[in-house]
Amino acid sequence: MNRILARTALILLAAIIGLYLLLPVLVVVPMSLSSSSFLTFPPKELSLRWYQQLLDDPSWGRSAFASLKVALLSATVSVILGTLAALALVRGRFPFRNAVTAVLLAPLIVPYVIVGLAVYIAFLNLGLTETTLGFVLVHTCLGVPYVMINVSTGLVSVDRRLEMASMNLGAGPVSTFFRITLPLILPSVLAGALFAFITSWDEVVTAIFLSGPDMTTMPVKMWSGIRVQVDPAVAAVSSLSLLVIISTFLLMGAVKMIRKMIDRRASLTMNEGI
Amino acid sequence: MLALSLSACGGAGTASDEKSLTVTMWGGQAQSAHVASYFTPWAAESGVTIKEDSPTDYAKIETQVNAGKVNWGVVEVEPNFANTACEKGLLEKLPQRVIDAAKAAGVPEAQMGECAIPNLQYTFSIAYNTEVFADKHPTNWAEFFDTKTFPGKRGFWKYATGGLFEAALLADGVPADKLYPLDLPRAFAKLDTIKKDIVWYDTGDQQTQLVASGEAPLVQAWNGRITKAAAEGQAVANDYGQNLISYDQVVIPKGYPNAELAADWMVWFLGNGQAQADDAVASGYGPVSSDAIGLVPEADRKDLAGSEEVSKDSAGLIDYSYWAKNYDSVTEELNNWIAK
Amino acid sequence: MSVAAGTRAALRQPAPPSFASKIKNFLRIDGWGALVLPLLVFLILVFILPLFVMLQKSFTDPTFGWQNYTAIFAQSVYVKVLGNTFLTAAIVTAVTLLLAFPYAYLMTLATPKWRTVMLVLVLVPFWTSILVRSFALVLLLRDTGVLNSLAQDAGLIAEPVTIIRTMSGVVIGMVQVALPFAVLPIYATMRTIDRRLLQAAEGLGDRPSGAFLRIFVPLSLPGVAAAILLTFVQALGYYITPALLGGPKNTMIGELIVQQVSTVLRFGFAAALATMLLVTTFLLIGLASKYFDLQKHLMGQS
Amino acid sequence: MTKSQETQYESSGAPIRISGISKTYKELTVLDSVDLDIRGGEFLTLLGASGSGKSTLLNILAGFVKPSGGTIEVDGVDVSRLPPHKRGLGMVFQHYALFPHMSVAENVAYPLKRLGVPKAEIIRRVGEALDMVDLGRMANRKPTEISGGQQQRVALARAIVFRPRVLLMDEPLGALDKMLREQLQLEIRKLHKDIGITFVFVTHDQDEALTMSDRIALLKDGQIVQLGTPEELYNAPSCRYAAEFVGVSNIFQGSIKNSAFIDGQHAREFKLPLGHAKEGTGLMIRPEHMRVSPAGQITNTIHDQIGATVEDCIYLGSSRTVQARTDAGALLIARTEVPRSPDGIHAGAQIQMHWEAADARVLA
Repeated sequence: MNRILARTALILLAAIIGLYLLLPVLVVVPMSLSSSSFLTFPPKELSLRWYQQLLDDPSWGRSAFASLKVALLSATVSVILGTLAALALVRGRFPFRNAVTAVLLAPLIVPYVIVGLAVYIAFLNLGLTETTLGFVLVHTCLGVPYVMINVSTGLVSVDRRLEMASMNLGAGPVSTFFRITLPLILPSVLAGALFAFITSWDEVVTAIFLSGPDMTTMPVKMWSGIRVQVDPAVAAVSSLSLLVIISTFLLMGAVKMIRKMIDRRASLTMNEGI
Repeated sequence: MLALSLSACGGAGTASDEKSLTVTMWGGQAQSAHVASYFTPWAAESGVTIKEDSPTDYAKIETQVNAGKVNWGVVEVEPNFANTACEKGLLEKLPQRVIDAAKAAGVPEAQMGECAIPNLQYTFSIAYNTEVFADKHPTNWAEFFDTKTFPGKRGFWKYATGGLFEAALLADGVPADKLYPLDLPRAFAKLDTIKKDIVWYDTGDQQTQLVASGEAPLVQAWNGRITKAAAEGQAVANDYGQNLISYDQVVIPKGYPNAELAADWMVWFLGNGQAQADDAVASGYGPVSSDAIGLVPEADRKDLAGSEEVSKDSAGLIDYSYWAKNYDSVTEELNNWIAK
Repeated sequence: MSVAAGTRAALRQPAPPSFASKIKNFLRIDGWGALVLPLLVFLILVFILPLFVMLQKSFTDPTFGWQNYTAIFAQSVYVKVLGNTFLTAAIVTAVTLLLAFPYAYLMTLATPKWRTVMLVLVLVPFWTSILVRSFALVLLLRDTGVLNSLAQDAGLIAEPVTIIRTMSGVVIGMVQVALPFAVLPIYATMRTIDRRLLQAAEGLGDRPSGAFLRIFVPLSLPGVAAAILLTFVQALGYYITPALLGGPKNTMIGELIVQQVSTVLRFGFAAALATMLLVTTFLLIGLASKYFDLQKHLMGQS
Repeated sequence: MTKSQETQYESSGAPIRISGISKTYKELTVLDSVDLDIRGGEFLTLLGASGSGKSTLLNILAGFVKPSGGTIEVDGVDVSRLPPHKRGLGMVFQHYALFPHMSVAENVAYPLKRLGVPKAEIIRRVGEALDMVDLGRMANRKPTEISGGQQQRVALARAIVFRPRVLLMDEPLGALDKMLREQLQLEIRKLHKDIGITFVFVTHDQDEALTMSDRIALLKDGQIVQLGTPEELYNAPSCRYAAEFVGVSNIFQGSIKNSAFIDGQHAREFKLPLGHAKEGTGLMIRPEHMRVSPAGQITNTIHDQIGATVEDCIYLGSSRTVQARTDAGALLIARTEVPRSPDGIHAGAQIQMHWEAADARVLA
C-alpha cells in the first residue's frame, strides 16, 4: 500500500516536472501567433504576421543557414576530436593526466562571456571574426567536452573482450575500432554529437562577439533587438524549430518501426545479412 | 526591404566593398525602421552598399579600434559613451562639413558632440496604465513619487542614465534649470521614500509589459515604446509632465576605412528632414533637425520628442556631459544602493 | 652539475632508481594516449591561449598591478554579487537535483513507451532558445501572468505571488535550463543498476525504503556527482536567465562581467572578475575531487 | 578416461612451444618462466585455481598480453612479437564475446571478411560452420536473442570458421548450467576429433579437465606443477597441491624413514607402495581405495589401518561416502559401492579405515 502511495506521488511529481519542462516551450507557439508587435500571452488576436515576416526578411533565412552550417561543422569536428580524446582518456597512458584533463574540461567551466571576449580579441587580428571557420573553432571548444564525457562513459561500458575477439579474428586495431568499438559506442557518440550541435545552435554569448554584417547566427539575430524590443518573430522561429524537432522525433520513430519490419522479414531468409 | 536584401547579397563581392558602409544600431524593429528611412534611400542615391550589424557593443568598438581592424562605420551609441570615447580617441572627430550641416539643420547645440551627431530623440516620461488610473494619473514627478495618492509599483530603468535621479530631484522640488550637477544624496533620499515600491527593468520590452499588465502601473519609460503599445490597443499612455528629453547619437569609430563615406551620410542625413520625418513615423522616435518635425503628419506629431506638444511640458535635456564624467562612479553608487 | 656532485648524490642514495628513467617512465605515452594530442593542441591554441591574453589584462589594464582586484573588494556590491552568484548556483543545483533524481528514477521504472516520452520531455527544451524560454517564463510567472491569474481565479491565492525579479524567479528559470543536463547523467547511471540488488536487500530483511536508501542511492552517486558538478559550474556562468527573471538584487557575476565590458569598458576589471570566478571554481572542484574521483564520476572511468 | 597413447592425431594441428614465458606486473609475478611443449593436434588443458596464471598464459598465446620474457613458437615460427590479428589462432572467450550489433551469421562471417574471402564462399563456409554446431536456423538472430548454450556454439563456430590450426578456449563453459556444460564438453571433444587441430583449453574445473583433455598442465602461482595425462594427474599427483586439486584425497602428513611412512599427527607408521620415492611429505589414499569395517574386524595384514568415528554417511545412488574422524582429528573419506556397505556403519559408530599399501601414493 505504502509502495503504491509512493509511486503515485512519484508519478505526480514527474508529471509536474514534465509540465515545467514543456510549458515554457509550448507557450511560445501561441505567442508566435499573436498579431501584436509585443510578446504577449495569451494572444488577443491570432495572425500569421510574424511567420510572414520570417518569409519576407531573407536575413532570417541567412542566419538560420549560417547557424545550421556552424552547428553541423562544429558538431562534426567535436565528435572527431572528442572521441579520440575519450579513447585516450579511457584506454591510454599519457603524462600530466590531471592537468590535461583539466584543459579538456575547461570549456565547461569558463563562463562564455570570458571566452567570447578573449576569442574576439584574438580572432580580430587573425581575420577570423565573421567567418564560418571562426565560429566553428569556438563552438567546437564549447561542444567538445560533451562529446568527450558521453563517449568516455560509453567506452567504459564496452566489453574489452569484444575487441580482443575481433583482433583474434584477424582485424587490426583500426579495423576493430570501426567495426566493433564504434558501432557499440555509437549511441554515446550520437548523444555527444547532439549535445555539441545544440550547444552551437543555441549559443548566443560568444556568437555575439563573433557576429558581424558578413555573418550572423540565428541566436544573435534573436538577441540583437533585446535591449529595445524582442521581435515576436523570435517566437515564430522558436515554434518552427520546435516543429522541426517534433517531426524529427516522429520520423525517427517511423524509421525504427520500418527497420523492425524489415528485420522481421529478413530473418525469414537466411544469409541475407552477410 | 527587398532593395536592402539585394544589396546585402551583393555585398559579398570585393569590388563593391570599397563603397560599403556598415551600420550598427541597437537592433530590433527600430533599427529596421532607421535603416529603411535614412540609410537605404541615401545608399540608393550614392551607389553605396549598406551592411547592417546589431546590437551596439562598446567593447567591440574599443577592441576594433585598439586592434586597428575597424569594421563598424556608423554606430548608434549613448551620448555619455560618445563623450568618453571621443576623449579616449576611440572615435573620429567630426569633419567641419558635418558640423556645418548640423548648424544649418538647426540641430540643438547641446545634442552635438565633438565626435557625434544625434540621430533621434525621445523622452523619459510618465507611462501609466489607463485602466488602473482611469480617472486621475500622475502628471509630474512629485505625483509619480506619491504612493499614497497613486498606489502601486513604480518601474525604473536600472541604469544610472535612466533618468531616475533627475526625476527624484524634480519630485523633491529642485528647479529644472538647477538639476546639474546632481545632488546625489538628496536624490537617493527621495528614492529611499519609495524604494520598496520600485521595480527595476532592463529591456525595452519589460517596460511595456510592466505597465500594460498593471504589474507596475507607473513606469518612467521611453515615450516611443508606450506610444507604440497604445497604438496596438494596450491600456497604456504617456504623460509628458516634466518629461526629460534624451537622445541617441551616431559616431564613427577611429580608423574606419570608409570614414569619409560615413561623414557623407551624416551630411545627407542632417539635411534631409523628410527622411527623419519618415523614420519618426515608423519608429516613434523624434527627429533631430528643426524642420523635420514639421514634415511629420499632424496625428503622429504630438507624441514625438522635439514637437511643440512634448517640448512645452519638458523639464529639459538630460545633461550627458555630466554623465560622461560621472557615469562610472554613480553606477557603483546606484548598484550599492540597490543591493542594500 | 659536476661529476663530483653527481657521485656524492649517488653515494647518498645507495640504490638510485635512475632519475632519468623515472622521468622517461613518467613522460611515457602510448598509442591510445597519443589520441589526446589533437584535441589538446586544438584547445590550447583556440581556447587557452586567448584566455591567457585576456586574464593577463586583469593585471595590465588600465595599468600594471593588482588594482583591479583591490577594486572588487573596495565595493561591497561586487563582493555581494560574488556571494550571490555562488548562493544562487548552490540553490539552483540543490533544486535541480531534488527534481532530477526522482524524475530519472521514474524513467528507470517506466515502460519503454513512457520512458521515451519522458526522455523527449527532457530533450525538447534544448530546442528552444534559452532567451525565448526565459521570456515565456516571465509571461507565465509575473504578478499578472497566466499562473497567478489562474491561481487567483481558482481561489488558491488572494494576492498575486511575486516571483519575477526575486531569487525564486531566477531559480525557477535556471532550474528549467539546468534540468536536462542533470537528468541525463543521473538516468545514465541509474539505468546500469541491477534492480535485483534491491530485491536481494529486501530479501535480506530491509524495508523497501531502506533498500532504496542503502543500495540504490549509493550506486547512483556517480551520476549524481556528475550532475552536481555540471549544474553548479554552469549555473555560475549564467547571465541571460538571471538578467531576465531576476531583479537588480539577483545580479550574478556573468551579468556583471558583461556590464563591465560592454557598458563601462573596464576590460581589466571584467577580466579580474572572471579570474576570481575561474580560480574559485577550480578551487571548489579541487576540493570536491578530494572527496570523490571527479574524472571517474564525470567520465565513468575506473 | 582418455588414453592419450591411443589417440590418433591428424597432422593439421600446429605444435606450440612455450619457452621461458614470464609475466610480472610491478612487484607481482603472474607467470614465472613457464616452459611447455604442446603437441600438434592435442587437446591440452591449462588447469588451475583463479590467480594461478592460466588465463594470462592463454592471453599471451593469443597476443593480448605482452610477456615480460620468453618466446612463443607456433609451428616452429616465433610469434612472440606478432599482434593478435596476425597470429591466426582461433579463440573462444569467457562469456563468448559475441558482437551484439551483428547477427549470428555476421559474427561467424567476421573473420572470413577480414581475410578477404569471396562473398559466395563466405556464405558457404558460414553455413557449414553453423551447421556443424547445429545452429543453421539461427543465422539471422542477434546474439541476445539466443540462449547461452547457443551463444557458446556460435562463438565456437566463429573461432573455427577460418580454419585456424590452433583453437584457444578461455573457460568457455563457465557460464552454463551443469547439464548443458556436460553436453557441450562432449560436443567439444567430438569437434576436436573431427577437425583435428590443436586445442588449448583453460578451466578451473578439474572434472572438466579430466573429461576433455589429452593432457593437463596444472598451474600454481605462475608455474606448472604437473604436466601429464588425466590418468597420470589423478593416479600419480606430483605433490600435495596436485593431489588436492584433482579429485578428492585422504592425505597423511609426515616423512619417510627406513622404508616406512611416519605419520606425525597420529604417531603411526604406514607401509609404502613398491618403487616409492625416497623423499616425501605426505601419503595419499584416494577415497575409492579406502575401505571401512566395523571396529575390530580387520584381519588382513597387508592392509594399513586406522581407527575413526563416523561423522556422516552419504548415499549417492551409485555409491556411498563415509566421512570419519580419527582420534587425532583428521577427517578421512571413503567411497564404497553401495552393495558392499557393511552393517554397523552409521554416524557415531567406531570403525576401522584401511587400505592396501599398493594404492597409497607418496607425495613430494
